[in-house]
Amino acid sequence: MAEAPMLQVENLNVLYGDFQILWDVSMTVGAKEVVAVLGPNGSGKSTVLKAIMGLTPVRSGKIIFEGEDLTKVPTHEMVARGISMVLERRRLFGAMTVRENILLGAYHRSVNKDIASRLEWVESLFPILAERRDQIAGRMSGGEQQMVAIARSLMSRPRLLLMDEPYLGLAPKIVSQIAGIIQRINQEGISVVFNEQNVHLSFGVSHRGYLLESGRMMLTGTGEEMIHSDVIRRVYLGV
Amino acid sequence: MPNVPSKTLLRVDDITMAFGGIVAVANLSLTVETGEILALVGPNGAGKTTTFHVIAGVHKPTAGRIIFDDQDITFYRPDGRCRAGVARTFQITQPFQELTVEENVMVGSLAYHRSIADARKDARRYVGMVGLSDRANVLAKGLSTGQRKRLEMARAMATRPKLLLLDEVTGGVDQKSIPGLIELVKQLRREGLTLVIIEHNMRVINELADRAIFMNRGKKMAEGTPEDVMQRPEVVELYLGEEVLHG
Amino acid sequence: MTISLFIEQIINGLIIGSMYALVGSGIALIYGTMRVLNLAHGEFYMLGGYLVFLLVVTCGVPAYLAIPIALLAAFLLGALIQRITIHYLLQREGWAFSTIAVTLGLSIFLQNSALLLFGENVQSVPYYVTGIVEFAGIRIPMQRLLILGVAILTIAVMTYVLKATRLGWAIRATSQDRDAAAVVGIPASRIYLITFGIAAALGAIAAAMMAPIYAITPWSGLPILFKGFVVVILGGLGSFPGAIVGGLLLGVVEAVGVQLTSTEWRDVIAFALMIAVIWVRPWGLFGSKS
Amino acid sequence: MFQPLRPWQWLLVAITLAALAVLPLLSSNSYVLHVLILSMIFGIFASAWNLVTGFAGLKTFGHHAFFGIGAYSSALVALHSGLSPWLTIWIAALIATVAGLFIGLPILRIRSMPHVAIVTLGFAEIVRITISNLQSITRGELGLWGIPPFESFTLPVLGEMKFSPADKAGYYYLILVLLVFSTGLITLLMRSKSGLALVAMRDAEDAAESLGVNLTRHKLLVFGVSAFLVGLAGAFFGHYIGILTPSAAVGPDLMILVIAMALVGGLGTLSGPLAGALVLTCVVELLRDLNDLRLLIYGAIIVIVVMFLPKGLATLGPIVRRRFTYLRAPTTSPAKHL
Amino acid sequence: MRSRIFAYALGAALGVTLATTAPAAEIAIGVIGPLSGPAAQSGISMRQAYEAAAAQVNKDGGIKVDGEQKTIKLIFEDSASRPEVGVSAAQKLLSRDKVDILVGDSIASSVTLAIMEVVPSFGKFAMSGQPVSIEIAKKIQSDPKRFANFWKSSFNSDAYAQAVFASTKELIDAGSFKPKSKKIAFVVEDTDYGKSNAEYTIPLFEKDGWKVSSKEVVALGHADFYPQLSKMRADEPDMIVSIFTSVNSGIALVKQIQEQGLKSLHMAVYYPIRPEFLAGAGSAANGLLWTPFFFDPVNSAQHKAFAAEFKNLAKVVGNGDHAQGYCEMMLLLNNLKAAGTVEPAKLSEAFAKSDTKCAIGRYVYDTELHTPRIGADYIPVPVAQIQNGTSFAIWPSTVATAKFKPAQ
Repeated sequence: MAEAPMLQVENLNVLYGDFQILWDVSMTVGAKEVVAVLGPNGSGKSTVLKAIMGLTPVRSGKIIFEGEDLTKVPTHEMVARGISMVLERRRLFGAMTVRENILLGAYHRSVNKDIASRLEWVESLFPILAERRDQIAGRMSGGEQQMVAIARSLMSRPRLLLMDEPYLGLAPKIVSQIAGIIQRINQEGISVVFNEQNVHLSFGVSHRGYLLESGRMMLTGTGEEMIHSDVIRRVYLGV
Repeated sequence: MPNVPSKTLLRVDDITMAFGGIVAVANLSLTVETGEILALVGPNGAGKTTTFHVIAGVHKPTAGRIIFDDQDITFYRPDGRCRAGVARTFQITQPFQELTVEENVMVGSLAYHRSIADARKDARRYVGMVGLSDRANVLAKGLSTGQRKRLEMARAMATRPKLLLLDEVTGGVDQKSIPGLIELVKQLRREGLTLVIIEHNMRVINELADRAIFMNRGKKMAEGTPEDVMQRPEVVELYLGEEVLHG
Repeated sequence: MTISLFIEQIINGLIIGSMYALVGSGIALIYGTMRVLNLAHGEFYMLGGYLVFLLVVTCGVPAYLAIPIALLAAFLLGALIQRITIHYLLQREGWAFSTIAVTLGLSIFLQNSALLLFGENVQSVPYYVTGIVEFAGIRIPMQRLLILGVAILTIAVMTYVLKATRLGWAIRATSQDRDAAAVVGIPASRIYLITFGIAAALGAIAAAMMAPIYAITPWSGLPILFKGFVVVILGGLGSFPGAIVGGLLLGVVEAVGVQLTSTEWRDVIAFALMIAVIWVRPWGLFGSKS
Repeated sequence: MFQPLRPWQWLLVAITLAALAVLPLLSSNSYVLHVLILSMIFGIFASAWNLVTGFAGLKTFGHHAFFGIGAYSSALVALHSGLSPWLTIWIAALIATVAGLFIGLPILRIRSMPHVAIVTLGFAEIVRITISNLQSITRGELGLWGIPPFESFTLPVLGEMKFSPADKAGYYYLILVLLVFSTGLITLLMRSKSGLALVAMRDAEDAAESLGVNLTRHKLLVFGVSAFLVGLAGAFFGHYIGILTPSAAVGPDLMILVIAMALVGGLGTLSGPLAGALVLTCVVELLRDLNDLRLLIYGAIIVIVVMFLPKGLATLGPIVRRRFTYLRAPTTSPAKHL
Repeated sequence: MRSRIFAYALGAALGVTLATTAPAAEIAIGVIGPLSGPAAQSGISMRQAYEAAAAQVNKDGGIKVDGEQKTIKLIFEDSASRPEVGVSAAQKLLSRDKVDILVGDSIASSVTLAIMEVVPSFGKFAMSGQPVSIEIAKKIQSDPKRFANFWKSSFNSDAYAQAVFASTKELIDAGSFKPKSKKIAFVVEDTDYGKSNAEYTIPLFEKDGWKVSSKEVVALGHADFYPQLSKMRADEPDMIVSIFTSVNSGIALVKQIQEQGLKSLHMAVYYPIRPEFLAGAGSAANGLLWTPFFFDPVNSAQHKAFAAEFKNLAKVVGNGDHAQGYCEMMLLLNNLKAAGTVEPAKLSEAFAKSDTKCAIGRYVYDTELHTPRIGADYIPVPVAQIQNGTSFAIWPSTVATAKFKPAQ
């Protein structure tokens, strides 16, 4: 590789109390790349994303983004560094309106300017949200909520977007819609890391993937390389 | 279990579990035969944990019945189910932090024994069985995750259950400890126990389970031996996708 | 009993209830954002009262200047207390009990600090405005109308802040989902600090307005704290609008209760109502179950 | 706690008891006895509160209601029925138990700690105001006086047990017996299967229930026992002080005092609340001349203990013990037990 | 470590007890009163007054007791108006400080009743200060032997009731107050003082055909009377009786009565005695009747003289509490002089025979109740009316300095 990748995760170990979730996990994400984190449930996919974002304390290891060590940076400073995240199961501010939720995405001082143009950009990606702006977010359907969550995370114009289980609990039609959105976001020059259990779904939009099993990195490669690997069958199906 | 005549120990009869408007489990039926190990498998949000909780008595099902050992236990609270013979462990272990390992197990033993001295003697046996004898007098908060898993099994075993529900035996445990835990579960089965397990590690399931039920979106999708279930096209597709199947 | 006197009682109940609402909404804000039950909340009220007394009576500062100064001081005190105690406890296991215990200790400490500083004399502040409004047999002094006016203004300002300002959004977002708030760049610990300060200031507003008609003593925080608790239980613990409605309701129930029985049973009525509500609807009369 | 006592522990208990028993023979100074009697009353109260809060994990703030109910019941029954206080204190304790079960029931339904705290506080306020308002029976804030004292009697070795303010030996021994009774009852309960179940319930409620622990029954049991003991302490208090007022016997100050004692001594330990009661009662009496500063220091103690000694004085115990263990038996590594 | 802390605490508690006993040339008088808590203001006034009286006697060379000239030493302990605190204080004074005489409580009746449980068994003489509760006298009466050496220095609470009732009756008889429906309302404080005074006043009026339209008990220091007053506007009572120890409540009540436009005759008990009352209530207080008007340094020459003397002794401006406290301590010291000993029985004898004049009246005892007599010839309990911002005695006629003026 000619230059250092955008995001480097090195030997991450994460524990909840005594319960070790991640064991020496390393990965990289390049500029304008879409990377999928794969693995059966309980393999620690979400924890990888949460650890990058600082939502889960890291016992050891390093997280380097654009040359800066972010391991100790608190979560609420991450948007200022250019990283944003869509949490698992949307996690909207359910009692607030769609517009309020989206605008909160530009809360941080470092991104709290040109709000109108940011909003315009985000609403151009999700026209339906402009129509629903005054609706209470908690009362929307799952797919719409996911769009609000993504819209919220884009308001800070991140260079890297982390998406925790973006397809979880959504109807198949909505899943393909969200996949389309991930591609759109990538076309805007934003790197995306997302996790998903289903291998096929993951490689629908990603350039590269990482496979986790029980908190350990088992495999990495392009979709083509990984799909034909025996490792993946063994991890998922036990054969 | 060749020399035990097959008998249905647990019958879950058409249960539905709804939380508010969200249906987590829909019209699920399953049976567990005496002496077998049944695994519940499936992706995130499939309803495995909810099913598990309904059997353990944490949730009362919105509809349906649960027959255990010929009793209707649908409306028993967890302590009542314990007395009926259902024991469980927890995904995120729940040790009694300020009690020693031995005392933790005694809480289980007291479901069976009246006197504290008997319970202590009994507990010591189970502590030994799960291989924690050298830590018997350590406070539970001082245990590693693998040890806590063992502790929970000892505690559950001490209630003399007929059915043991194991939630993620190997979750969060370091690689070295997994074979030991698998061996322990096998040993429990040898003692004549019936088990229902939730487990994410497929290799563990293949090694342990006689039968697996694959769930997705609150419904049963496939049932059979683990190898069989995991070969089913609909399961493979769910995990790996269509192309893999044909390509 | 004539209709007009009954209406007058209801209005009186609403006026006192509006003050309960301010105290209760402070408790609700603190609980809503950081899940801490603040037993020292009555002391914010008490200290607010003394601040106003010191400024208005001792230093002769006009009330319209004194009250904002008192608010600011209460805000800073609240924030300071949060920073040196609650802030650390929230990072510990078992914080739910230790925060209750520490606020209990703080309450006694502040009460007795006030006793040392101000003595046990019962103090009060002269009316800010005089005169009486009379219509259809209903007599209400201007001072009480002023209280109602200030309460309405405060509630309006708070509603505006919560609904339409950056800070308010941050408070609401943090109380709904701390992680999601952190992800969009809201620093929870600073929001906690500010919320505590705002809650203290709300208590101080109530104290400033009540100072002319209620006594200020080192112990005047305790009864108002109990009232605040009843209010938040009625409205649903942690809900700001719930606390407003709960406060007004409590004021009216008390007024009617005094009318029907006698003053000595007023607090029993309030507490019995609270226990009944907990029994039937633990999430409050106006809160939602989840 | 569930291990059998070691010989040195038995010895310590025996020495403490012997020292307490001999004390009145050494010093007939009634003021010292008075302070110790108060310590023991609060010791019973604090350890009974600790039973509910520290051991069973139900954080209640309204136990002063049971103290007041016990105090007033015993005083009123003795006054009006002519029954001996030797009997009425037990009747009162039973009345307090009934009240405890009454308020214990709604608490079972609530898992939220703040709700429990508020409900119990509110219940105690209702009790206080009611006692204060039922003037024709309780004489309200004026105080219920004329409460019969315990009848004196003669013991073979110790001589006549008098129950008078100047000769407090009788009161002293009686409360000592009650303290031993209460501590014994709590110890027995905690060392029984129920005790194990209670601690289990506190540490992990779901797990305890899954192991066959009936939560409802155990919560009611501790609430009942605790209310019984607090009621008993209250009943003794009434006959000892000779006058009851609602603010003194049911006031929130009383609860604050007891919470401080339990916190200082260490929640969830058997000896902590007793130690806390002794230390704080003595401190209060020593600080008598400081008047207003007294409660200020109390508040500060609570804050400091919660912030820096989350387990009370008991926090200091292991530190000392570890050092000794280390000095005496360097072969066993103390780190192993962490 | 833990046991070391115990050892220290216990040791300290024990150690102090061995330290102090009064030197032979002093008579130690222990005084218990509220120096903290809600009644501290009055308690501190009492302390100043007691000290002034003791200083006066010591200046004159003390008292000859058992043939030896001794000075008076006062040891004060706080009761915080709480019985159990008072009991501890009494324990300490009697067994640690070994006082010769106990005075207490200086203010609270409930504390006095509690102290009475302690003192007799120590065999010391004791006297209560301002507490007026008739319960104290009843208690003495209930066991004359046990309380032979316990004396009240204040009259009984029914004295206020008598004054309120008798003065009202006199106003009616004179035709200057014409009740329409004979309805009377009470607003009283939730203290022993407020409740017991109401308890004694109500039957007197009821026996005379009055009806109590409402009795509202409010918390100490309560200051929002709107719900109560609205209720009274509906009932239209002819007369309102208010009883508070908290001046703040009193000020608030008279102001709010004016705001609400209530026309009932208003009789206040106790609180107008505090000098802050008139300053706080201003013109709203005009026309108010109140009792007990013991101390009138404006219109009474005798009281004017006392005020000057007291100012000199205590360096504070004297008020009604001071006058009472000074007289009580003087009464005790005079009787001590007369008895010539601290022996309780002798002192009690002196009390039974006492006939001392002081600023607030003449102390002569009801020897059965151990209580000073009241009335025009003994201690008058005058009723005053506030006219143009000044209190004038209007009842009984022997001390009256003005006539009742009906409200305009």
